[in-house]
Amino acid sequence: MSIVMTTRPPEAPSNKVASFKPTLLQTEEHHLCPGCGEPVAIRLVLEVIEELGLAQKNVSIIGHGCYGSFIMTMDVDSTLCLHGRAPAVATGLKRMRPEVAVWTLQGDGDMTSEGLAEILHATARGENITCILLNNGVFGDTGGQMTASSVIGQRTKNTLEGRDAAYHGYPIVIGDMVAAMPGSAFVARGSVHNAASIAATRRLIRKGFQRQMEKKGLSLVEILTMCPTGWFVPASGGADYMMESLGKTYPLGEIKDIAATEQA
Amino acid sequence: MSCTPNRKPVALGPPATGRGYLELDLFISGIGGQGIQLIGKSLALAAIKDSRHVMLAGEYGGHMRGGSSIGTVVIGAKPLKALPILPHAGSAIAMSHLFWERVGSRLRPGSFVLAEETVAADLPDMEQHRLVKLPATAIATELGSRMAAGMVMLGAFAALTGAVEIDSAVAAMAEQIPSYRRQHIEANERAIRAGAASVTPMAFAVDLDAREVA
Amino acid sequence: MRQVTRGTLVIDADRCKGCELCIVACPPRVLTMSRTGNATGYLYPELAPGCTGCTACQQVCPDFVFEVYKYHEPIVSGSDAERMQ
Amino acid sequence: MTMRLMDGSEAIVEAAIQAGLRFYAGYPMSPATELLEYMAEKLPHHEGVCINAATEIEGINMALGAAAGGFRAASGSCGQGLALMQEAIAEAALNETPIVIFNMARNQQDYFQATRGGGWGDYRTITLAPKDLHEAVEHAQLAFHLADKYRVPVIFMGDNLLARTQMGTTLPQLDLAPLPPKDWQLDGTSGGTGKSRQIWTFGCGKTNDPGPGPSKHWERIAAKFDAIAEVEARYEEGFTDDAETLVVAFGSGGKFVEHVVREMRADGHKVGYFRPVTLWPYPGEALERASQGCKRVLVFELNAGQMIDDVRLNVHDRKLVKAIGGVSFDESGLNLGPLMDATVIRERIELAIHGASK
Repeated sequence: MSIVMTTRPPEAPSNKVASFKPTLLQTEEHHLCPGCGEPVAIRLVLEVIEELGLAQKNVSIIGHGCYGSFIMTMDVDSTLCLHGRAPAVATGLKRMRPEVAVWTLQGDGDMTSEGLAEILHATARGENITCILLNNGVFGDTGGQMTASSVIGQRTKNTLEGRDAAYHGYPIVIGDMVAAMPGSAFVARGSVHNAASIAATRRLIRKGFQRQMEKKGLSLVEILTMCPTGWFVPASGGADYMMESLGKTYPLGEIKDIAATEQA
Repeated sequence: MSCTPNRKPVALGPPATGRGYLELDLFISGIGGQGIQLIGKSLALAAIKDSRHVMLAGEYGGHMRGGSSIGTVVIGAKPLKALPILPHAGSAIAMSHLFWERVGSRLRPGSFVLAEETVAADLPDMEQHRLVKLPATAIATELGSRMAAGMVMLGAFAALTGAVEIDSAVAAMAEQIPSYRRQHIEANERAIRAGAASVTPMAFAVDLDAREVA
Repeated sequence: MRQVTRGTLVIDADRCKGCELCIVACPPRVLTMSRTGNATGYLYPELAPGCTGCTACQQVCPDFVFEVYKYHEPIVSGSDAERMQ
Repeated sequence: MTMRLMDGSEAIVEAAIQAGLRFYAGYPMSPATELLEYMAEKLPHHEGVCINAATEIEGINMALGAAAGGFRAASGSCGQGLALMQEAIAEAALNETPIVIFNMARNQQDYFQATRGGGWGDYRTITLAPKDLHEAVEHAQLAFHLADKYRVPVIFMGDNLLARTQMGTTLPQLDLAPLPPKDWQLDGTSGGTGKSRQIWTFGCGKTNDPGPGPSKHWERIAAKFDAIAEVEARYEEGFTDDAETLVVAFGSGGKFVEHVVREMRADGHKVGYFRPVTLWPYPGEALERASQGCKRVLVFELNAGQMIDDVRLNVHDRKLVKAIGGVSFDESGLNLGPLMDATVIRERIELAIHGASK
């Protein structure tokens, strides 16, 4: 089969329809593993921020996880806060700067293990912040240990035979918990395992930021992200593994949208 | 700080030494609750109105549960040197003889003690102090508000010592009464004025604005 | 065989980490993995004629190695000879 | 301003708001509760926010967020609550977020906590320990000034006596030098400019503008604390020129000791007092000088012996140092106990001078 030359732009008349990276990322380079879903999710958030005209009107509050290294490459005002505390830090900043889009970036270990109190209380207070949860059901940064969101049967470095409900407890389905609270405006779960899901997730993130700017309350956009390294599967198998494991416990779609409720 | 000196003499017991200027230091002793605290706070607020320097401290622990309640008030013309826990004082108001040990043991000899008449007999060692007895509860009862006995004592203390103006004491009391208890203001005012009217100012007045004699 | 190519890519192959997510994401199935490694030893995607410029590869790529172009006029068959290697 | 009668908690809150405090998040705990209540009451009248946090951990992290946004922010509690905040206090030191932490302590057992800290890393916390309400009013202003000046956390350490004793005050304002604008604050306006801002403990900066990285970043912060130690130590002393007995105490204890020493001086005793106003930086050189020629250095503190370590480190002869304080609570366990009493302190000083035989 013939191979097309792809080392430079085409000479025939054409439009560039997609760039390597979103403009709010300073570089394409990062050190995350092959097949990781997090860079894709971060790309979506940055693209949405730009689309909504929030590039010079946003602050990111970043938790602890592999995604944290993006504090060096995301060209937005940022702070990397203590593990689990992002919704609290975001609360303080948002209350003092209500005009700014304040968003948190946390993994499932950060949000549902260490920081469960912070996300739930931020929701209870109805803080106008947008919380992005990158859920891969594992502590990726430390090499693949169980989080509160690891699913039943999931093998991790400290659930070698798979997470056993009787021994390790049940996974925390944070989206449902947050959605059940009156302080949340928008709760949805997306995924980056294929192009269609990515496009859908972009719309969810967009709504998440819109509800914040409409001052409707807290929005939580959970994004299932592949972590083949932490799951001990080949990079190319991450997407399928994710939907067969996490995908069953964490179904995709909108869980709550206060705008829809208000129209009804 | 603007602090117009009030030249009015203030009567008190023997002054504490080492403070530079004279300070009126007072314990208010009784059984837990707001009566004692209200006397202390009214005195302190009134003194502020009279442009004095003031400290008001309580001894905490039992006062919310009906136990001992001791209030401390210090009034002076200059920034105060007194400690928030007074090792000793020169005057006292006694609403009860219960829990008196904490106060009595800390009175300097020759202190001025204003005591509710019915408890005065139960206060030990009064021969070394200047005791003034006042039937505050009887006066308050006659006015139709027995609970205002503390206010009678407040009025009497103010009049006896000249520590604060009577009008300042009334205003200070009124501003502390919560809105849902406005009806008590009038009764309290009558009690303060009745207390003031029931005594004659003491002869052994000391000028708070005078520098302490070494 | 007549082949319509509506778009094309620039692939920053040396930054590719070889995860292969783009291979399955590509609707016209015109991406295949290379046989030899890039600068860091990873296999990387190569493009065959028939790209539609849909951006699916670019969207799924965690390493931002794709840039996507759409031709003003589709290229038919092998007429894009100058871009062949 | 005319004189107003306030308890220490209210005076501190008023002074802090005057000093520009706009955000407070706390959790009730006696005797810091009133501070939270006054904050909740007063901050909304000054375009400020007070949040009843779910935990001390949440509260201090909220304050970190508000401070990162460029606002004067604080949290507070008493020692146990501050124990929960240690990670965030260290974080504030290492990522250079200026915040103030009010510790309305139950006693004086938080000295190590404040001066040594329980967080990780090479950091220090400037700790102000006012002796009474009037000094607390000054310290409430100074705390925010120092926090902003150096981009550090500052601990304001009072106690329940300070919190609850009411005094007349005009809330005098300190004349503090103006500070440069906060060009580091996260106001959200720098995205996409290539000059976006960052607050990060690891100090690595952005790709297009790399920072020094963790090792050099923390080295620089350690050097900053050394520089603070050089210039920000504060103390008060009296009668130290010819004192044979020097009594060292802090906070309310320092006020009591000063009172007792003045009394004893009036009675002819060669006694002096030394009060560190900043617990960190510890005014060690001043103490060394003040203790020259003394026959004994007595340390009065309401704990089992904490500041005494710093006294021993700094006096010219550590063998002269003797503790005369101790653990002292009332029966509720919440308040200063019987040792915080001028009569007791005098007895203990006299016992140390004359020996048990007297």
